[in-house]
Amino acid sequence: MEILIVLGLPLLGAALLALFGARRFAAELNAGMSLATLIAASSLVLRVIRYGPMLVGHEQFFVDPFNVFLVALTAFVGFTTALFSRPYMRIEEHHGRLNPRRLRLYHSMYQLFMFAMLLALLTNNMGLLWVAMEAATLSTVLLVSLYRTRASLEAAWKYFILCGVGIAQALFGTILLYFAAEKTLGREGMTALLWTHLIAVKGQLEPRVLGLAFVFLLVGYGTKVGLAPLHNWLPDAHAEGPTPVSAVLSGLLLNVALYAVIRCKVLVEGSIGHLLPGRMLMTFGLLSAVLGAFFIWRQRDIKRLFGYSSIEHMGIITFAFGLGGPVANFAALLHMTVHSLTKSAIFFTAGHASQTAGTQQMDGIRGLVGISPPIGWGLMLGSLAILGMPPFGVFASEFLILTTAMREHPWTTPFLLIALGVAFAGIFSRVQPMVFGESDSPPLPHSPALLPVFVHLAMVLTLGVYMPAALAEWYRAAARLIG
Amino acid sequence: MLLSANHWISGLAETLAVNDLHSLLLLVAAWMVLGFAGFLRPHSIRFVARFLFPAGAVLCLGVALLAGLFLASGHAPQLVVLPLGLPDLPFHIRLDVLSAFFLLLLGVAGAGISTFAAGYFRSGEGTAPALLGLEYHLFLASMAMVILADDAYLFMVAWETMALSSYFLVTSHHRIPEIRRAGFLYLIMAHVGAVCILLSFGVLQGGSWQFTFDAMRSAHFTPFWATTAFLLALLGFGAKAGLVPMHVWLPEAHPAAPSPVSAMMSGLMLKTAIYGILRISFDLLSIRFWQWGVLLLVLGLFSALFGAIFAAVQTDMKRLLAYSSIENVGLIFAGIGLAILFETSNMHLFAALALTAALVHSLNHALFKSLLFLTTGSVLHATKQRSLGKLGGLIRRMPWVASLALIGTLSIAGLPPLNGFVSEWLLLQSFLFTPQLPHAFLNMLIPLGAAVLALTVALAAYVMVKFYGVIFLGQPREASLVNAHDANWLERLGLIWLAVGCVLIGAFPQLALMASAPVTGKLLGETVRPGSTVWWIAPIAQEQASYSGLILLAGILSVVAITFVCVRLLAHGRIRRTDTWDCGYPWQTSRMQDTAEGFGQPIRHMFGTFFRMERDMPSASDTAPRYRIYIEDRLWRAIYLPISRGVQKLADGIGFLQGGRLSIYLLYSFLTLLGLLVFVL
Amino acid sequence: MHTSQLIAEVLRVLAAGLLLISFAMLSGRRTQQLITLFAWQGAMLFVSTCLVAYSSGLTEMYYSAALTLLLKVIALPWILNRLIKRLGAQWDSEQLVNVPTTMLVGLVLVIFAFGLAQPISSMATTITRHTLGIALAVILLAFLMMITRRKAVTQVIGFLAMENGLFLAATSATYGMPMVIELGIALDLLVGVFILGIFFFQIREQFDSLDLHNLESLKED
Amino acid sequence: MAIAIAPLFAGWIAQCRAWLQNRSAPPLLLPYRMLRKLFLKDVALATDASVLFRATPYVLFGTMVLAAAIIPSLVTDLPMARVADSIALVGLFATARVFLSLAAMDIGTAFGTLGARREMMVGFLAEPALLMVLFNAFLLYGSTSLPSLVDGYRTHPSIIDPSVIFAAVAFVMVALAENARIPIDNPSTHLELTMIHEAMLIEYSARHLALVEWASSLKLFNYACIGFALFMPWGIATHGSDGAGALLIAIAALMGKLVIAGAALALIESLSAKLRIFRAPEYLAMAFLLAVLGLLVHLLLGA
Repeated sequence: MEILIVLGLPLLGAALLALFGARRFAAELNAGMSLATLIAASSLVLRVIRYGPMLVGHEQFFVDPFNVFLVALTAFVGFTTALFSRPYMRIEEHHGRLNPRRLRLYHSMYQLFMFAMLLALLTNNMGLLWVAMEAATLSTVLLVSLYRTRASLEAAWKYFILCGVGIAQALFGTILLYFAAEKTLGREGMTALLWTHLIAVKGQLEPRVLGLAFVFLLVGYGTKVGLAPLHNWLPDAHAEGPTPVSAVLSGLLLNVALYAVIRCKVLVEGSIGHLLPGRMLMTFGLLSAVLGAFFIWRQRDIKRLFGYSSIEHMGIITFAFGLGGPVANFAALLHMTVHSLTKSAIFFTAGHASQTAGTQQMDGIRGLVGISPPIGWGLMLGSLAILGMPPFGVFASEFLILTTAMREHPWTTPFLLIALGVAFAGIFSRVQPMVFGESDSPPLPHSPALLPVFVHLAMVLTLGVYMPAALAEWYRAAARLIG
Repeated sequence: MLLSANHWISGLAETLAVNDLHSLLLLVAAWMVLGFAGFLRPHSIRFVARFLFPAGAVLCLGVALLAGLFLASGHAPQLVVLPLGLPDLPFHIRLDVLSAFFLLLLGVAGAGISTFAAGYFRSGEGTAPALLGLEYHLFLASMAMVILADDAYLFMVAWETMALSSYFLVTSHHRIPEIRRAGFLYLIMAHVGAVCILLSFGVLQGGSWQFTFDAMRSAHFTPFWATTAFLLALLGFGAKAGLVPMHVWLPEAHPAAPSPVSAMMSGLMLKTAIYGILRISFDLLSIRFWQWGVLLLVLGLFSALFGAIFAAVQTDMKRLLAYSSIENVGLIFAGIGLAILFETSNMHLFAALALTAALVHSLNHALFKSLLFLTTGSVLHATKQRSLGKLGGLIRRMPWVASLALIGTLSIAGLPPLNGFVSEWLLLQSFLFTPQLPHAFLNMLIPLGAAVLALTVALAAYVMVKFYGVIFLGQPREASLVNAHDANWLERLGLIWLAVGCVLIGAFPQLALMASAPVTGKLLGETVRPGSTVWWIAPIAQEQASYSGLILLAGILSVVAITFVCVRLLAHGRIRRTDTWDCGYPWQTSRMQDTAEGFGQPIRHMFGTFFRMERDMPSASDTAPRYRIYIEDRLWRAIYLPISRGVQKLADGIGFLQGGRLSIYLLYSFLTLLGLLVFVL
Repeated sequence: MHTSQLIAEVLRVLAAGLLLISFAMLSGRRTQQLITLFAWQGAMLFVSTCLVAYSSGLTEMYYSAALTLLLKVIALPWILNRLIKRLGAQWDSEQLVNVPTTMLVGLVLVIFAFGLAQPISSMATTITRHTLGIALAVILLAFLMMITRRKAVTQVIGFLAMENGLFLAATSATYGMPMVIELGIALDLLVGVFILGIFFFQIREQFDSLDLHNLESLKED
Repeated sequence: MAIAIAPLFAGWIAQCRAWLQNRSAPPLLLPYRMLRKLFLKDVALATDASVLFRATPYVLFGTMVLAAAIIPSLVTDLPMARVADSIALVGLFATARVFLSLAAMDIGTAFGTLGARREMMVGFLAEPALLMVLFNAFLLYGSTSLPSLVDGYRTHPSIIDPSVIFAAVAFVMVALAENARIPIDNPSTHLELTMIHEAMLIEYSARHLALVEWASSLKLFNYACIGFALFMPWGIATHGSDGAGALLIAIAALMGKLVIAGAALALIESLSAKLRIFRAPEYLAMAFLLAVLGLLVHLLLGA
């Protein structure tokens, strides 16, 4: 039941905002709906904690340890982003970059996007998963092109085409999957697409078909994860879309896409064994991490910078999943969580920073601690967190990943070392002068509402030094699930 | 006398040290509390500096006391597990003799520094007071936690927190670009080093997925893995300790920081790296190889010589001290190397001697280097000058600082009867015994090592004469120096504390030896005897070598006194004050004194190959001649510039991947698809 | 038995036709002509789906066939035609990168696809199983077409052709996906095209041309 | 005892030099008269001389006396002998040197600082060489405390050990350098640009000067005694031998050795010419090298 509510609320919100999106209270409504979703999601979580995994709606929807915490995370970040976007988009409107019509589009699409992601997470049906991913793409395409500037249009176009093509590959993969499963599970009632059934019979599925299917699924969903060399849409979309959108893209969409990839991996591994998919994921991960790091080094635009850092981190997570085993999977899940929290927080601050400076070019942003301490320190701490500085949680996961890699595949550690080092130098050498140093512009009269930023950072910090038992239990269960 | 005191202390310890790990943790927590307490009145320097810092100093004393008692009591290690950290890996905390020794060091030196800092920080300098206090006390606490940590995760967390807090302290004057650059360099070196240490732990956990140090102790390794772990650890800790060639950040960051912070980084933070290398190579790793010892020895001696030479040519007083830190760390590493060398060839007594030398030198360095950095702080406040070329004659303006700095100078120059000499004496002693090693060619090598050591020690004296003479003696080189003021009483108190420490260890080396004896006993199962009687130390054997700081000190003082009295009795004490004899050239000005550059000139002349020099000599006809010299570290160009250039090149090179053409992007994914298909085919 | 034999023959012919059409699209220059080809492809797909439905006696296949007819033969071509008329883009043609080489690459792709699909289709039970290779080939050719195109509209047509290939794969390999999924896919496709339509106009008003060189400003410089 | 003899030794050397340069020799006791004269004068002190400047002479004198008390010039079981071994002794000399150079820099004349710099330069090259010499001795007799060296020598005398010879040569070179003799420095010059030791004393007068001069003659004497203890410890009374008789022998031996040494020193000085200051490092490096060679030779030949 909760599941349906969780899915229904954002859909309702989309409908409402499609009607009233242009009104003054639209932003509040948006936040309100997101809050409601969050509450529903948390009640779902509580229920799962109490009664364990559940399967509803003719087995179409299900919750297991793997997706439940992602649902909670998605709902939470969705809510905080809505909170952040309320004042932010208002200022944008003052600057005349947006008008009420576009705001309506923005709000309804935002809710639709949340719906699509939650659907993708909660569905038990691989076909539905595909549909949801496509829907997520479509809704965000319009969000990315919200400003209607040449740049944003171009970014949105590239995003649409690349992800569309990718998604098409994923569909072919799904078809192959169905083709393989239908032999063992038969056609009646599309059980052959239901994850719960597939996982039960994964041992008997035809290896060759599954191998082929995995390639298409990996390329398809991997494009949305932003794995190099399929990543090219990502920096453009992050840089040109409105900041809240960049935040949810980095913080949530990538996670969901990765979730899809991992679901497929689990299935495929059941039939063709760990070696092949593991190696593929590790290769993609390392490549993305290293490439992302070197791209970071050459950035001038603050949002592009952190877009590339998302690529790098997604690479690290994928690599960890590729490593496999309880520890690495645990670390990867943890990293998914802390990355989305930290990265969205960074995008919040980056958005305010570029708003106050009037440019996204990092040379134009100087001495933020002087202008507005919350922004400055938010950016500094956020960057340090994302760079894996303890006691922030990112360090915890990187600690586990690196030690595991050193143990299992020592040859990968040099690449990781390079990636981390270069990324550190790249990001920090840009952030330091932005935060510190002299600035000619006067201090802000009132500091912007950065509560979400510090809430996120506080959570990341806590995860670094103390992890609630329940959360740890989820992670462990999910890690076991992924195997 | 001392021995009985020792008994008495241990008796007291019995009663007190039962649960002193808990009390230690409380003290550390109290530091954090102090740090955050600053935000009660964030902008009041009086509250933060004059009240919180002294409190921190008291806590330091507490830490030192507890650690000392633990050492004296000879208790078994104490363990605590906190309900924090990763789910499967709660924070393990352990107090054993090794950590106790370094805590002692931390507490003793930290107390002095904090006291000084209380008087040092003025309002309106760099960061807001509250923030400063927070970073400062976080720094202290994290160092203590590094020393106390008993699992890899807590260790790394504390380690990086230490790096982070110190980074913020370094950049507290962040409006100056050079300081930002220094901070950046420091942080990135620290981070890369930390990743190396982390990887080393990754090897050490030996597939047992338990990152506690106990698990690592019990794990067994093939020589290859053990060496890998050791080398990674060496990279990481060497980068923190400023071992050549990972030293480049050190001469940038230490001068950039406010002086108490420089003192802490140089005096205390470097020691955590020493602690780390000891912990890993002697405690966690069950096997060692003599090649490691050779490696450490060579690196250490090279760093020592390198540091001394560069210190001799510096013109910035804090840079000079920073380089001298490199030198001292090098000496310590050499000692550790010798210890490994002896230990692997089953000469545990000599190993203990070498290790003792290293430990005692760490302690001494913590004392006198902090002392000197703090004095530079006072000089900086009094004169606003950091360049040696603009100082001089301060002994008349600031007698307190000058006299205390003299003690520091003498002890860092390794002169009897002060503490610097003690550790260098021990180190030389341990060098003397190396020829009994089984490896023949090592025996050939070691005398050269000893020679380098001797040269370094002598150079250190040269450097320090330059340091002290140019700053405090002679004529003021700038007119502004006449209104330099002496340090305030809090600063004096801190300086005095450290100076007393120097003299005390100089006079009673037994104290230091007794402190380090349990450590060597634990790590090597062998300790050097502090000496048959309390009067002098004879680590190996009475008739082989012995030294008594106390009698030497007393002797010098008494003879001086006697002579003085006699002279007074014999000769009349008439004194005629006259001008300085100008050699018949009355137009001398204070600018004509020998400058810092001039003082370094012989070294430049002799060791010219070590550095890149750019000089512009004024022509003979030049009416307003300016002589400028710019000295650079060759290693910077040899190693670091190429790396950064390479990264830059690569980054430029891969730009085309994001060429902006959609068709190309599609091509990428197409090719990826085909490639993977071929792969599964 | 005899009829099914016949049907199988016809299906093969149709599949071959699809392949031929995608080659034609690969070399086609004028937008108008591409749309027509796309419509023909849809039509063939429709026919083959109907045949499969008949032979397998699955009613839901008829639905999907109808869906194909509506969407791919009637709706999309119509929308696209209106679009390019409104944009005045129906007559504009584009020069391609060296058609013969493209053809050659296409051939290689087809061989590759067949090789890839051979083992799988051998294990399929459907009467259309041999067309799986063709479906894969169609997909890859459409991909190639998207790579070689310079204009937004033609690129989109390539995208739609790829959907055709997917559909063919679905029918040939497994008698089609479950209905819900088919609907979902169809809906997404429709919405996608709709959004594309919006895009075309926005791009037009921003860049006053649908040429893709304009969309090459965002890059690492 | 040593305090009394030292100036005499200095005078003796001066006399020999004079003879060798066939000048009319100054009387043997001239240094004493000199000291007396200086003590009677009253001090001319530069206006801004600090406490350090005035304390230094006493410190110098003190350290030297202490050193003299440590070196077994006559008997090996000295009360102070255990206090400091030879390394500590080197340390003592270093202390003296550092104080002297600091004092020289105190006034802040160009000459003072110049002298200090040169002195330190010579010092930091000579000190390691001296240490190496001591290492040699250690390798031979397995100890760094001079008395046990002497005793060790007594147990197995070996004079023609090559390493000993190397060491001895090195030691002589170091001794020359350290005591401001030709070829490094010239005790009797006041030509500004060449002087080292004198440049540092340039501001001292009267009793301070007296103490400094006395200290430096003591230093010379000490070096001589170290040399004796290391390389020709004949006749020094050890534990075994009983008091008075041995002591007399020892005194006689010491006198003899001093006479010879002084003559030799004077001979060297008048034979060799003073080096340019920049050649000094080479000269000292030579000594250093010799000492290290001594070590290596010893290890190679495995004595």
